[in-house]
Amino acid sequence: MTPTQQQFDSGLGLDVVFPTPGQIMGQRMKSHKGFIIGGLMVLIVIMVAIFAPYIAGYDPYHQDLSNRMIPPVWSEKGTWDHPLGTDNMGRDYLSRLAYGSRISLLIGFSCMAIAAVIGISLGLIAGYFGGLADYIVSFIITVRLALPAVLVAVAVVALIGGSMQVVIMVLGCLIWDRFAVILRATTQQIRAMDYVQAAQAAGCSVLWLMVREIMPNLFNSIVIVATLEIGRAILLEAALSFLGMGVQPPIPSWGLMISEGKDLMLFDPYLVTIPGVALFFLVLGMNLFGDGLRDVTSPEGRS
Amino acid sequence: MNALLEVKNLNVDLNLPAGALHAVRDVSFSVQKGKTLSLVGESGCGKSITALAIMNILPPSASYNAKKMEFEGHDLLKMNEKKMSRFRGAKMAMIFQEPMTSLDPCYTIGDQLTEALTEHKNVSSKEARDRAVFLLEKVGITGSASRLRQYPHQLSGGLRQRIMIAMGLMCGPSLIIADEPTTALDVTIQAQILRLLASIQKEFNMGMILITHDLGVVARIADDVAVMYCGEVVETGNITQIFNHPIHPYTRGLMDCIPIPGKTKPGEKLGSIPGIVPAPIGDLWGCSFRNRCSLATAECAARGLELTHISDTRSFRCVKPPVEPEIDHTDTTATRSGGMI
Amino acid sequence: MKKKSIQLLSICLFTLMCLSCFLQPAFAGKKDDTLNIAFNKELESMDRYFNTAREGIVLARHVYDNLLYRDPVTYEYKGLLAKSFKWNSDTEMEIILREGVKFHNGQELTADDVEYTLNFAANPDNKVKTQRYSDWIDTVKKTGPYSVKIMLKKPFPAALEFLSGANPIYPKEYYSKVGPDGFGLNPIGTGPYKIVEVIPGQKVVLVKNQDYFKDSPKGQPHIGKIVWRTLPEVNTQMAELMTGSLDWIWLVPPDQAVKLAEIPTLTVTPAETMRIGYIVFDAANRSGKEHGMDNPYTHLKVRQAINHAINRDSISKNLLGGQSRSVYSACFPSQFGCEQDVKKYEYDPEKAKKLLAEAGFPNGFETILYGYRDRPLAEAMIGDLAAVGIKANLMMMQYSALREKAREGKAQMQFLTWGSYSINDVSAIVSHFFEFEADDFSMDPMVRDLLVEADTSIDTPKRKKLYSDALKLIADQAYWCPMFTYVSNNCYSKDLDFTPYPDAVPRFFQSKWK
Amino acid sequence: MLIYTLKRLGLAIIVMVTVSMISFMLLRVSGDPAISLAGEGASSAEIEFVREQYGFDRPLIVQYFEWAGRAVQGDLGTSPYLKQPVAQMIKDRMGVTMTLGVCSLTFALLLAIPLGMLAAIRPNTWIDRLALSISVMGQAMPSFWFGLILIIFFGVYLRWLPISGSDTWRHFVMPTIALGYYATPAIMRLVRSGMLEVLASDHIRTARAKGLRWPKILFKHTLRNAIIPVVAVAAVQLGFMLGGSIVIEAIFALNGLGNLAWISISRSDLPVVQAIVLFLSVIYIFLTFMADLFNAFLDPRIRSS
Repeated sequence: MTPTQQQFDSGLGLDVVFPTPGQIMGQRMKSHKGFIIGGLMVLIVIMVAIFAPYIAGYDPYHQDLSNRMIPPVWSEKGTWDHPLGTDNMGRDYLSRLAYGSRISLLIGFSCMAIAAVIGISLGLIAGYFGGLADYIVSFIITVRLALPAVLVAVAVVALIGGSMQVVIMVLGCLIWDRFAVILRATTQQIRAMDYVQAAQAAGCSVLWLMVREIMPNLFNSIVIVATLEIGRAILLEAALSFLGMGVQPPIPSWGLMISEGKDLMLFDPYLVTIPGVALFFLVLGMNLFGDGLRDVTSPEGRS
Repeated sequence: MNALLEVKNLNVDLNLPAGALHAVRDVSFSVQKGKTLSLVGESGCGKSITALAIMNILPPSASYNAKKMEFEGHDLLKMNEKKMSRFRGAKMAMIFQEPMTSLDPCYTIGDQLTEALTEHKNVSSKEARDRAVFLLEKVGITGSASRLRQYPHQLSGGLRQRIMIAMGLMCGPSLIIADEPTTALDVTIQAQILRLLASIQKEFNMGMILITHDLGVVARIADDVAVMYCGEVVETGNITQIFNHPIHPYTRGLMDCIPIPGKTKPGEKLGSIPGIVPAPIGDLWGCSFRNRCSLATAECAARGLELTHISDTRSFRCVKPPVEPEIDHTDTTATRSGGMI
Repeated sequence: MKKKSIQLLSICLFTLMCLSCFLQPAFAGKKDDTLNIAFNKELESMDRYFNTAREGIVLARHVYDNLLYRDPVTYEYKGLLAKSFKWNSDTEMEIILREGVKFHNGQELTADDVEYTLNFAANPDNKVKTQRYSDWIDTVKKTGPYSVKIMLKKPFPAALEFLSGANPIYPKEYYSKVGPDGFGLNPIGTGPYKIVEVIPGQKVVLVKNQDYFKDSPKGQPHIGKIVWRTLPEVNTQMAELMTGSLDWIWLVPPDQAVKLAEIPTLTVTPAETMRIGYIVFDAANRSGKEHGMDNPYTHLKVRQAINHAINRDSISKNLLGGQSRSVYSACFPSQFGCEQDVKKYEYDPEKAKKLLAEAGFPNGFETILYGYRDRPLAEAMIGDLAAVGIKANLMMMQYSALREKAREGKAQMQFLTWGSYSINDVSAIVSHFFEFEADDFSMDPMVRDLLVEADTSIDTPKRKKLYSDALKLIADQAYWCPMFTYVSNNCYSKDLDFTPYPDAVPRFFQSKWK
Repeated sequence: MLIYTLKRLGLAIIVMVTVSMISFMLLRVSGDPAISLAGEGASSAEIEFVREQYGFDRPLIVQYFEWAGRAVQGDLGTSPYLKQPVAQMIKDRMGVTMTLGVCSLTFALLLAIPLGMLAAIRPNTWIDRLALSISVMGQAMPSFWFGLILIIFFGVYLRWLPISGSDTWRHFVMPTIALGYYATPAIMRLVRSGMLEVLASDHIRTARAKGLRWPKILFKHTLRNAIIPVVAVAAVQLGFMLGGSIVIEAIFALNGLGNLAWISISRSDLPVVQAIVLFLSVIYIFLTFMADLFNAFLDPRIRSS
């Protein structure tokens, strides 16, 4: 009796369905702990930011000088109606922390966005056209890197005063260098690939080539640099606030909370450690997520 | 007749995102001293993985087991990493396919050549350099003393492959594994390298495993042949038996693909094997060639298909071989068949 | 392989060696008669005439001597370098110098030095930074080896104060040779302490002046050596104080001072300073319509409303602590002529809202409060203003940038402070801000006339009456919102016997080890 | 090599000129120096007097070329506050900042390279994540916060290390850790990805086939190839550190350029800030130039091209 076709074919591994690249990435994502932990941490902060009004029992700007400097609940003089205690103006620290997450995320993402726009365009132009354009862009990058970022930021903010928009603009224009450098290198690589030259040979316009052929491939490095730059932007804002040039009070940015608590740090460390830990948690999350993203989306999987 | 290297029922699994790939299944062969065994098969049939398994330098994601793996009386299975590393390079050497990337770009040729010797045999660097110069001349590189100070990127592909060969011979190994040594080179250099390999093997009376997918190369310098298909050895035998009396349908199919000067008339259509090689993932049984074999029957799908041995070097893995296995035990030192070279 | 292990071994040895040699930091203070003190601002030039910072004033008191000396407790003027001084007329003062007073380089003080130094200070071409302390001097003439005459341009009652608070005497020959820059690097004076080592921006070392003249009202220096360090970060200062490598610091925030007081080895004495904090309004409408709406501060009721809205007691008690007290008149209470019986605006948010409504701002208005220091205090004010409907956001800037903006008329409401340079005379504060100068934001002719007349009258009771009328007018018109006095928390080692004074000039030459 | 060096030198000079021009304009515009120079409570007449006396009323371009002219001969002007020639001030304080920068970079390298190697040997295991977290902590914590915590712990609590000042080498230990830790993640990540790539390359397989033992393969072949990109990043990081040491020098009262820059900015002491910015950019350009040369030395492929 002739074997049924199904019997005949089975046992040869022919029926094995190979996972699509999307599935592979999904599998890697599930297995890449760093990616998951990082993503979770960032998600937590975003949740805190969204639900800030519910988490915070009080209005973060309301001052009450009579009960100021109440330590957090875990120290002996702490009370439960101010779980994380109050700052030196008597404002509830938990509410400021919750609303502070909004500010920090806002600063992080908007600075990154500005930096991305500048960095990517320069990177693309330099990478794609090469020659003179490349020379000019590299010159701009070198000049930008040669200018000490903190000094320039402090000088400019001293000029216009430290409002939120000013800080975002200044930081945005100071941290685009990584975008430009990495994008330029990746564009050059992709520019030399055969399929781009093939598309060029097929008569596609330069813009088409850039948007359709090169940009999608850059997405991977853009996202990775973006996540790492967000962390860097938030930290730079904290440093600016520490030097008194950052966001102006009474806005509850984490960096400003640390710099306000700085003078009282020796005896009331909670004023600095709580926002410090929050900042650390967010930036660590960003970095783990960014690294995870690079490993997960990188072609050879690098596992 | 004790074989230089004897491998019995070697299995190697690579775990990939899609599942465990059984790259090598139930592979057995042996290499005689002074003889060349050629592992031949399409790319992806597991021949390179087998070589890496012998040297135990498989990638971390691979795991392997075997009933027997003996080399000059030492059981390779029981060797820990420390002992094994003393074997590698000293007793068995390996030459790789891609000469352009197989040398460390940051160090001079001299440094990379003498490195292994000083490591294994505690020889002074002066002696090591002399041996390197001697071997470079032996592999046909002119002005070898000055070559030692050069860097890999300053040399051509052919030169680098010769250096790889010299590197393999530094410690005077008794077994050389050449993993497709000429695939990346153009034809003219290919012939020189093969001739060089054969002469060196004869001169130092070493055993050699030549891994290739090019039957022309096999015919030229191999003594015994093991044909592999989809991770399994489907036929073994000496050169004349395989070329003149192929038994397994896959081997016969291979033979139809190559034009034999004198036999095939110009314009005659060459044979080809339909279908694709299956992916050996998951539970596998029966003959893995059955979906492409024109003579396939139900029994081919039966489990427990083993290698049938006619003699200790001649065997095939087929339920109903299309042709009677020749009985005459011709001399194992097969004569070269005519104008192949 | 052998080479690798040797390297590893040497690294471990090295780290072990480092850890083992951690010995206790050299214990300073009483043990080796060295007083380690720290300030957070870098010492500018050590030449008193080219220095406006508080640190410079303090150093000057230790290294140089002035002609006169004001007793910090009784506020009475005594002769320091001068043996005696008397007014020949409204515009001429005669001074007899003490004899046998030596400079640090051994040279004896004579009338030539006094004549040279004061003429140098009074001469505008020398671009002396403390011009305001010596522009009242016309010329100084030597009338004998140890006597000089000082001619005034016009009658100037605060002359004694300026001769005791500033204008130290330099050695004529040395100063004319090295000039201000050279002198600034290694100064020579007659003071109780000599400078022996200077590392710019880091530390200055002073040692006791062995042959300081005996009958000086400053008294003889006791502590042998003073190491004067610059530590910008207050936490670092407190940490060094706690570990004993510092013996004295000041300007410690109130909350921290309370905690430092709990440490057995330290004493903390909060001392009120002459600096007061106040809000000034653009009553003279120098800013005009720039901000899209007309300037609210031209309305008296708005200024009065803000005076009612600010909770002076809460800020003074909670945020400044110590002897800080609320202030209702535009001067420091102890200053001569500082009238306390002026219109008091007690803390009453409801009344503030009513006044705002009457002024035409029923639901308040949006504005900017400019400030250059004490961010927590500014935030407290913003909170109080918000409570009455005035949405003020804070713009903190550098002092120089803020003053420039204010002078261009762009700052309608500013939180400023003024220490009157520790001069115990109302002319050092009110006259500076209400005589149509660059910093005058009320431009009230009546106030100005009263003050100009008061500044130049020698008759003390009349002068007091004039100042009092001016201050009453300022309070009625609410040109300012005076709020509180500042406190300086001096924290120092228990072994040190140190007494702070309201003029915020620490006198280390009086302190000694217990 | 010579043309390459000359070309780089030309570029460097143009960059320096541009940087000095930008910072000159930026600083002049960011606050009227005359007012801050005249001191507190100066009358408007005094300020006018200072303005023309220091020549601040002339157009910016003229001021710039005058300054540049003098700067080329090494005269960077004198600081109106400290009455010292700026060049001298920088020379005095340069030592502290350079020492701090070099020590911090060494600390970062000593921490990052082993961590990177560890992470590369055991990718995606808990070791990899631990190494990554340790190094990322350096970037996640604000350096001033980390500095103050070091002070409290080592300075006040354990009293092992002196807290401030820059007299002995022990004064530099905490600042070095505080500043160096910030640069660790960038270097560590580069070493990790570099090592992973090289470990998967063919010549490492050849090395294993030659029977070399693991430590030799790791340090000699793998690290040597993976370290090349790290050199360039290290140079850039050192440049950032010199600029970013303001905060650290403020906390640890190190009398370096960062501290001087911060004080000068707060009182608009423009000649000093201008000189420091120029100095830092010169150092940065010099460092990147040295990094390229060192790279050429490290990677034979570049050396001979």
